[in-house]
Amino acid sequence: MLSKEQIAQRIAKEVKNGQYINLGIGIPTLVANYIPDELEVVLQSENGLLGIGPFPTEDKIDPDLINAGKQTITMVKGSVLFNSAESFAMIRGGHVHLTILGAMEVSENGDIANWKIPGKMVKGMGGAMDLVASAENIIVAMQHCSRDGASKLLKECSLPITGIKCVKKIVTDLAVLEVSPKGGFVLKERAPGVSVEEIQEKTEGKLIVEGEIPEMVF
Amino acid sequence: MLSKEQIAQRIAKEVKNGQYINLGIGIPTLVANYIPDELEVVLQSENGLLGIGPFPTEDKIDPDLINAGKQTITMVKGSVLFNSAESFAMIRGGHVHLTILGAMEVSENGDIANWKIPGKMVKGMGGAMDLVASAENIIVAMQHCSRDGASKLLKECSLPITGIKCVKKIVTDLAVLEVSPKGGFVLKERAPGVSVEEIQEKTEGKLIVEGEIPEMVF
Amino acid sequence: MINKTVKDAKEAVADIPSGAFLMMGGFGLSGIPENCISALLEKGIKDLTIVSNNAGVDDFGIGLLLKKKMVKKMISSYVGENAEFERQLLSGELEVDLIPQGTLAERVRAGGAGIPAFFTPAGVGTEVAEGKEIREFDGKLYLMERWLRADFSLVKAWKGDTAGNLIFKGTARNFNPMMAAAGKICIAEVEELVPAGELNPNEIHTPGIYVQRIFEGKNYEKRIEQRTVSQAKS
Amino acid sequence: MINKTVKDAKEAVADIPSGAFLMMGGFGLSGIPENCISALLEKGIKDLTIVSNNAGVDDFGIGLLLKKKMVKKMISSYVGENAEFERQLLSGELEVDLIPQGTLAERVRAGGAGIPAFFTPAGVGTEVAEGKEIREFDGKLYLMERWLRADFSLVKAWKGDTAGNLIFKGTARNFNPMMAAAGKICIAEVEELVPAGELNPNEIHTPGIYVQRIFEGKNYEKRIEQRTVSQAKS
Repeated sequence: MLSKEQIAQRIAKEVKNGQYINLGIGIPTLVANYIPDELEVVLQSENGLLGIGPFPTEDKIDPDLINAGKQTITMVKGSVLFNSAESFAMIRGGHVHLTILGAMEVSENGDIANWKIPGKMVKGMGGAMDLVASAENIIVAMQHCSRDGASKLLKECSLPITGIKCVKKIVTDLAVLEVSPKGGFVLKERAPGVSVEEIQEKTEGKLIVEGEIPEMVF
Repeated sequence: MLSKEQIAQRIAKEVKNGQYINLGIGIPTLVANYIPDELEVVLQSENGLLGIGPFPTEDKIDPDLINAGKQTITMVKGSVLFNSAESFAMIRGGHVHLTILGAMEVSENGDIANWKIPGKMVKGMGGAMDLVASAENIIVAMQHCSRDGASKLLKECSLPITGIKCVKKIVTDLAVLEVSPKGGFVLKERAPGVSVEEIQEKTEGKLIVEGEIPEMVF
Repeated sequence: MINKTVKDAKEAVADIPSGAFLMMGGFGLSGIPENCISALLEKGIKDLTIVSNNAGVDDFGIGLLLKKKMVKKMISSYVGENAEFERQLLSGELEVDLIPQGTLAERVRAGGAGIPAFFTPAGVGTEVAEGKEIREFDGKLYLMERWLRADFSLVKAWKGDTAGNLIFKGTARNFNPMMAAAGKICIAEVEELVPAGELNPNEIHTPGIYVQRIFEGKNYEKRIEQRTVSQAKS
Repeated sequence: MINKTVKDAKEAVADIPSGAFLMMGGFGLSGIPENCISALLEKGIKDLTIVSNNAGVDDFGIGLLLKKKMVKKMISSYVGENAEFERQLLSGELEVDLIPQGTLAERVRAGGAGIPAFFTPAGVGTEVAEGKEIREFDGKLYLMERWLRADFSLVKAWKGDTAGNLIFKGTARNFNPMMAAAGKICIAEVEELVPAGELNPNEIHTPGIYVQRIFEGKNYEKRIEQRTVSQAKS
């Protein structure tokens, strides 16, 4: 099973040179730590910044400089600041190439649910609905099962969804999976020591296993 | 009969303190010269400036600073520059209070035509269609009749129109007229030495004359 | 140049009545109109509708207005970390319209720009789409969304001049510029108010035409929600 | 930071084919991509569709492309003072879509912002409305207008950095920022190209995300259409 850091590390391998990337709150934020230095990429913060840098040292903290998770941040060289309408113009207009975000559930046709549990939890969708409706490539980072052991890779989402037919790839603590355009989760890689059978067992939606499934190497 | 300068001078009396104003090309541009100094108003140039100043002296000419008529200009203190989408956001959003523009024809219900003579002249509508569809107050500055003597205040416009039911007031070389919400040109003032009969004769659309019509004083 | 200066927050918000439809700039606690919020708290009006991306935290920002039960309805994209907001929402005390963040930004922008409706892909196939017109353009589905406009918009800038021109700082810009334009009356509070002519016309984020009142605010707390630091490298 | 630098105009426009759909920034002759226009003239491609507010004058700007019969169609708001444009238009040699200036700016903005359609009051009741959906919102009539997007957009800025961030000067900004965002490939020519990090992130008008290629232009003529002066007061 992968740790959160390893999920982030695995997702970082999906990043391509020259990409503009939006990282969601949680595991996705960690991805930044694993992007190889030789790649030139730019991280977007939907509250109005292109070029997120590392967290500031204590003496550099600026309350007027935060990311979408409200964390204090810094800017890299070549950064640019803008307003929220411009920020989502970038997102909606397809200028952000890659969105990495967390999810409560993903369905086998690529639907995603991550903003609401009716009657229990309403955190709001924030920018997630815009991101999943717009980016050309959407990768989900999440645990394969919920805390009570239920699969989060489903035939259909049971929770209110955030977007339809949008997720392209999922990296969980157990596996890397792609959503087939025809429906179904195509198993691409196994976490070290995790069997295809275990992944099958913990995947409620249709799992497509073709040929030998390689184990991830870290 | 009023000169072009006098038409501009008369229109300047319509300007109120605190207004943001868009002046069209031609006579409307001259209005700026007659706005009393004690009024604080801001002139908008739809190519991206609030705060048009006087024409520059020879040594201050800047090719990157022009008005919508492509004339070199200057900026007053407190000016701001912006792009064309923002400029028309201001106009369309009703933030510009007063638009003064020229016309080829105005109809008695307030339609205006000023951008095209089919088969003969196509200069394009520029920003005029946006302006007349948006501003709360639209004043037309024009000659009462065309060069061949035909009335430009008509029952219905014969030329392709720029906007419908939008003109509130017209200042010509002969008269000041308001467009009645019920249709018709309400005669408000006569140019010095011009009779109601002459105005009647040169107005093809319905002219409404109520009570004594005062003569303009300059 | 037109002078928009008022004395302080109290004077600026004096005519905001109970039941008003307000917009407030800010993302989290960054770029919120602290002085105006304090002045509203003192006025103690109620039944406010507030458009704001977030609703502050329990004891700061809009959270203070919620706690005092001054708010009838919130139009936001994220409840986030505000427990009182979530409690009032789940109990039904507070009406809440949750809107995708980009849709919220664009609806406010449309309000200022005189665009009564537009199409966006955000929310297609979700409960956000309920009751909305759906239309296909070039093979993709979109929702029709309406503009948002307010009686008063309360924004916070870094620098401003007496003509109402505003410059924001860092990510405190966020929703402020669009809201400035979408309020019938826009009240801008700034950290530093300068005479018209001192700001570079080419560096202004919000043209003064959108701002009806401006004042220099006091005692900005600028509270940080998530203080995250990295260790200094030696 | 991603480096977008190319050598010169020739390299920047090398892959623009005949029949391409282009956008070009500028208002009158102010803020036009002079170097790219010259490079296109040398390439001698044809059947171009060009979105540009104006079409230059007879012997400068887009006027040069018209004269050389490289343009199949113009999408503009104002023919104005270009006699060759007006002649080709009236004779039917050139297809021309005349669009209200604000609608043009907003359609281009919508293209960059992923908004496939929106409503505007400009043109209601006129021939611009022909064939378009008309709808009433809050008692006023509006037209539905579609986005505009281009294969290539050619823009001109004052300063730019290697990451593609742009700052414009004066009223030479005009349509350039929206067009930068609405081109699949945006080519930016700048008067001064600096390394990423030298521009203040708070003063940038066009974020580099929209720009795919950037180069420092040469020999800007910046021709003035209407030289108007007032006498110096002594």
